[in-house]
Amino acid sequence: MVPTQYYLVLSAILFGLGAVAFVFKRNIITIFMSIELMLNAVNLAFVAFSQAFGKVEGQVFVLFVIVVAAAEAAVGLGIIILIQRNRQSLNIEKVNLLKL
Amino acid sequence: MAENVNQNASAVVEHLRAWNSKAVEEVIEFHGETTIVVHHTLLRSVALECRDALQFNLLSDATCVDRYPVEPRFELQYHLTSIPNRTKIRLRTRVPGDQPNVDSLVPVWLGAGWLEREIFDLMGINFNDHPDLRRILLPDDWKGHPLRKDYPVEGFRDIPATYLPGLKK
Amino acid sequence: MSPVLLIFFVLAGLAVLGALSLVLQKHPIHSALSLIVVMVCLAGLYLLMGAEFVAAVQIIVYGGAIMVLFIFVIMLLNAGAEERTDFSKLAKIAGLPLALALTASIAAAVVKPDPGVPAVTQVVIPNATEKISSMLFNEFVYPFELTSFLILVAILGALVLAQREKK
Amino acid sequence: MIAFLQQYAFWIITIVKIALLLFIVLTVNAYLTWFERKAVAHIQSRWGPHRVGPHGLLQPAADGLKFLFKEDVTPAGVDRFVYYLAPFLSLMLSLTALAVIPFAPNPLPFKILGEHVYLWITNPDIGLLILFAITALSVYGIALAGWASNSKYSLMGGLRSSAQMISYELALTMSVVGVLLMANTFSLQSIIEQQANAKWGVGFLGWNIIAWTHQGLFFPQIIGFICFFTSAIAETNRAPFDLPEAESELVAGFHTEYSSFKFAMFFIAEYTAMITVSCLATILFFGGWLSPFASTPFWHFTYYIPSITLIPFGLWVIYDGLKYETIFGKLILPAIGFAMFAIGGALIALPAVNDYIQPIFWFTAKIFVFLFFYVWARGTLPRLRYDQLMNVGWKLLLPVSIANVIVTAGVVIARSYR
Amino acid sequence: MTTSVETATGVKKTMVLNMGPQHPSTHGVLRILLELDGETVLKAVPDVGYLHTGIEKSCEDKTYSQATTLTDRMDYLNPLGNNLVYALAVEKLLGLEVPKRAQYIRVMMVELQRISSHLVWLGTHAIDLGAMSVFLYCFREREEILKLFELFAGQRMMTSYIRIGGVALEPPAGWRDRVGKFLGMMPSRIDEYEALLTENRIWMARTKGVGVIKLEDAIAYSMTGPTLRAAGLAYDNRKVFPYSSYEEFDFSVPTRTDSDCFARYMLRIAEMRESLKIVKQAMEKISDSGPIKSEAAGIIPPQREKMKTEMEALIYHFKIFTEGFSPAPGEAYVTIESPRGELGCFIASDGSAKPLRCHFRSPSFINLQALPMIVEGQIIADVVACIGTIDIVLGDVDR
Amino acid sequence: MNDSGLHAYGPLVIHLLVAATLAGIIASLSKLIGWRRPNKAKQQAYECGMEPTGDAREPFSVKFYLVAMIFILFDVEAIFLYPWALVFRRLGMYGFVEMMIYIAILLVGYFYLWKKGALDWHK
Repeated sequence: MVPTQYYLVLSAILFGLGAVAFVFKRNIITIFMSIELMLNAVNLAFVAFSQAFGKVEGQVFVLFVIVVAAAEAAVGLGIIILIQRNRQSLNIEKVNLLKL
Repeated sequence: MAENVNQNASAVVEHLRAWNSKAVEEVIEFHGETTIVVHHTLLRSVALECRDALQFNLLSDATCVDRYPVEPRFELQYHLTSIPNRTKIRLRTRVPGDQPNVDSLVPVWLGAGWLEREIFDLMGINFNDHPDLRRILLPDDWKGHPLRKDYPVEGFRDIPATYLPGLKK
Repeated sequence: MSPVLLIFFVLAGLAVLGALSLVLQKHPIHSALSLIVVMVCLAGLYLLMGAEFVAAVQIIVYGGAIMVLFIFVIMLLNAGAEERTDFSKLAKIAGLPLALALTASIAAAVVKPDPGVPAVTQVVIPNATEKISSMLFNEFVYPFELTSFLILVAILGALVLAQREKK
Repeated sequence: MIAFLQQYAFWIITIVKIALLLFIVLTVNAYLTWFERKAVAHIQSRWGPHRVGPHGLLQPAADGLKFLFKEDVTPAGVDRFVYYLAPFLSLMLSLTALAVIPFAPNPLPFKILGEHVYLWITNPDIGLLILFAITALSVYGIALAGWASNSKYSLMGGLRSSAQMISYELALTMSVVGVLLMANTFSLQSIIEQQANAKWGVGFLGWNIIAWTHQGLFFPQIIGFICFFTSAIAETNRAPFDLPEAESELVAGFHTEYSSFKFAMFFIAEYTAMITVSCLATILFFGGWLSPFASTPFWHFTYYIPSITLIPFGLWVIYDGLKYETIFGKLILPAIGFAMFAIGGALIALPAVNDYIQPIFWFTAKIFVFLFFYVWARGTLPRLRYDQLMNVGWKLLLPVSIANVIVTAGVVIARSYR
Repeated sequence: MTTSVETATGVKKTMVLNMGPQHPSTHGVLRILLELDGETVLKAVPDVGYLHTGIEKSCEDKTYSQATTLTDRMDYLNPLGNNLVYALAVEKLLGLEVPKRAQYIRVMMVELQRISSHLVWLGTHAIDLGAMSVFLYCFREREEILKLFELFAGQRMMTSYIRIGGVALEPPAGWRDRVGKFLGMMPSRIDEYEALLTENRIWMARTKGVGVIKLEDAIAYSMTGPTLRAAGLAYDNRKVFPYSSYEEFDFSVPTRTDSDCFARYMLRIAEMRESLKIVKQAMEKISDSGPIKSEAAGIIPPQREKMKTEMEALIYHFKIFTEGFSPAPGEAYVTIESPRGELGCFIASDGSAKPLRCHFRSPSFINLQALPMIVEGQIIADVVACIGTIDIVLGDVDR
Repeated sequence: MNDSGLHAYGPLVIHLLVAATLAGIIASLSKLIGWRRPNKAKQQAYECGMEPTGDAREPFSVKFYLVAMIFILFDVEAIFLYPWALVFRRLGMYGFVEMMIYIAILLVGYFYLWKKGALDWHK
């Protein structure tokens, strides 16, 4: 049996790496992907706790997180497409203005 | 049927003569075919008249004969068909070899587009107002116009070897 | 080391490698592939914990739908390799240390044995899938219905965004 | 040694089973190409392969060798890692999908190393979901192949087919919900077992396609099945939905730039997916390994159907082989024929074996019917246009399968209140 | 060629795609530059000439009878029709009358050729749209026609069977049985194709409303043949300007009004049935004996028997095959109805033994130039269907 | 994970590994055995015998994004349909009504998409 802490440490590492990617990556799509990575890390913690306490609420919550992530991806990538169309670039440095 | 064609053709000649006395330079009858020779500056207006007043709605063919060394050396031939009247005539115009320019008939029949490109490609006659006058059968960088009589049948020996993209250095 | 623990370490290692690769890869497609590796590894970990249903959903929705959309968008926009621009000063000065500090603090908090956490080992929930289902359609019925609204709104939003492009 | 074997018996047996399954599946794949070429050829009034071996039976081997010795061209400008990853992913995932298919209900009648040996690699409670998860991932093989090749035809083919696959995946998952509503389980084995409801001595009335259970008539899943199988054909990129490789427009679609065995890998993946999908259709709608006849004394003679098919066919093969022109054919074909004849005879002589073979026979027979459908469609139908294909998926199959879910749910509810 | 397709707007959203020359469904070596927005064709620029063999130039260096063999090679699905139009043009130039028996044989052969050409068209068009079986069925029947050609001419494809002044050979023994057998088999085979395609939902979806060419556009682009007739105009050279005794045959000119790919498909099917009728009538009209070449000393090679007995015959034979013959100066333009439309031959003579100019009006070439008009705005899969139903033969386009 | 879980998913993982090895062997086999004599023309990307014009990885139609986006959203619906089907009998009428409301809301979105032409591939 794997101790719950192991999962939590893994979750923390993944979250941290997601945060690092979020800060360091220049490409909006990759930045968006690092958000997904962080969400995944959180999901892992949810499931780990759910299994640790023997209750399935955590897993139900994970389902909702996944649904929200799906909706977020759909809209977010739509925005990214628009950004690319308007600025001809996906570099976050070049898209830091609020107006065109 | 063959006689019918001729009768209508003579009516065409009559009409064209009545429309513009200078339009018809010469009428040639040969084996039941009527050739109306027009001056190359009048070609487009005659063609328009043929299409609109005489119902020659189908441009069957357009080609060119090189009568080198006779001048004017080029003879453009337009074969017109009137589908409603079941008539065929041939419009001919002579184009000098030093300045082979003639008005394009694309504004009259859209179908003339590629036929005239072909003539341009193989005979080297320029068509004014042609929307897309490029070589069609030969490569863009081909030199000369092969259907001219002064172009040897075997071609020139130094064919540029540029048509194999993979081998191009 | 028990086989379960071994599997855990293999999967966890792969997941961390994938996440690292997400950070280090220059081309977005490679980053996306790394993320898919992470997700599949996480699904494996869910299986390892006994959360079968969540594992399947993780792969079907995250791996099979969301990441496909990412790959599509990368292909559509022809996003090339990342340009190496200078980091903004804020990121350089504050970003990395903050991110590392965050990771470290979470990890430290987790590793430190806390008497508040009653069970540190995993328990097996029998019939987990059915329990999740029942719970989803009984206790969580309102959130469940709300998700449909969320999706509806997302449909409208994405459509508006995509249609605007046409003009 | 023995002790070690017995301790890890489960795992050893599993590995052997996997090796056997993959071997069988790859062989079946090879002969599926042979069968397809033969069947399509006969539809088109020609012979098909007939040079390599008797009736072209060695053609698959020749093809394989040819693929192996072909020049392995890697175009310039490809993304090498992804370019190699794509066929690998395709093949790996399509082979993995077979792991959750149960092929027969009972373990082998004898124990090996003290373990019961079941005819499946694994049979998890959420088998169906696992299968869908694997299918969901297989879209990457094609999308990445198209992208990595750095060719416009490949990219278009890749994008087209990935869009096609995800569109039809939706209809595919939705059309199965009707079955799930009646079965209330994700386990493939349980889904089959719930269909064992013979009515008036006719077994197939209980199958989900008719859905005549002990509670009475449920909503027959005919519509669900049609949606499922249509989507399945599209999902496996087969005619008339073979747009990704529509050679008349996109030359070879996403695998235009692939040569030698990398190309063959896509091919094997496609054929394996065909087999998987046929298995799934059989399990979900046609009672899996269940015989279409009830197990009453009256229907006992149906136990001899395997023998009845094998013996005459074996005799015919012997006869056909003896008049074959080459020595090779004169030897091989009668040998195959004799083997069939012998198996047929053995099944009559050994009732225990015959009993055991029944579910496998029916399962295989049903799969074969679906595979024949695939081939038949390819020989008969023109190809849809891409927009028409998307319309069929989104505007026809999706709403119809949702309606099927609603109606089935309604019928199930109505039954439970009666 | 460096044909450039400019992008529609300044922002580059489109993709330029080479379709052809090495493409499975451009029916040879046609190249089309497509500018695509997704799957939609914004602009199409056909590029031909990859099969240009300079036949017209070569003709100018051959005697009149030598050039016959060159015409076979233009439209390789209609060599007999090319022979016929060339022979008719030279005969017109010479003022030569062809015996009726030869004329009927010509009609029969050309109509068989039309069926075989339509079969190739149907097969390739069907395989373009994914119906693989129809392709093989069509080629199975075409094989029978090619066998008939071999029977008549000793050659399957490049027959050069129709010569100036008549046909090359006496019909072989037993030809009536063979042709009769073919005629008996063919109608049911056409039914077979129709059973596979006409009512097929997918086939209809792929062809109905696709590639519409309006009548006025078709005439403006000089399109002829099935394309024009599918737009509703019964313009057929066999009826309008009859040649080779077509006026004696009883057949109808099928027309359709939808002018889409499906209409053109239905039209060609109907034309095959009409051609069968013509072949049948021709068979009845061809007498068992009679001249197959006109008698014209110095122009038509004399019969073998005469060469062995008459001095003049031998001299004429020698002269015809060394010097050729010299028609009077003048021009002749003849059009016939080839399977693809109006096939014309223009010959200018300057009184020498070789033509001054020999030009062929090839229907494929002229019909193809309307392709951009048809496909722009359609999607890429329809381009294939449109190329298919225009029925081009690149040998004919490029000559 | 308990022992039965290991027995359920262990073989799956082994199968995955074996399949991966097999695919890897096949891929490397062709690399080892197949001969290669590359030249410039051969390595060119296929474009019907012409030199490719422009880059193949060019921006593409946004329609593909729309399809993938709609797919995600309906995939989520399907994901909820599955657990629902699992416990449907126990939920009874309550579950039926619940899911009908859910489906109805999504169908609104579906018909909106249809009406707006998002499902028309070619307008």
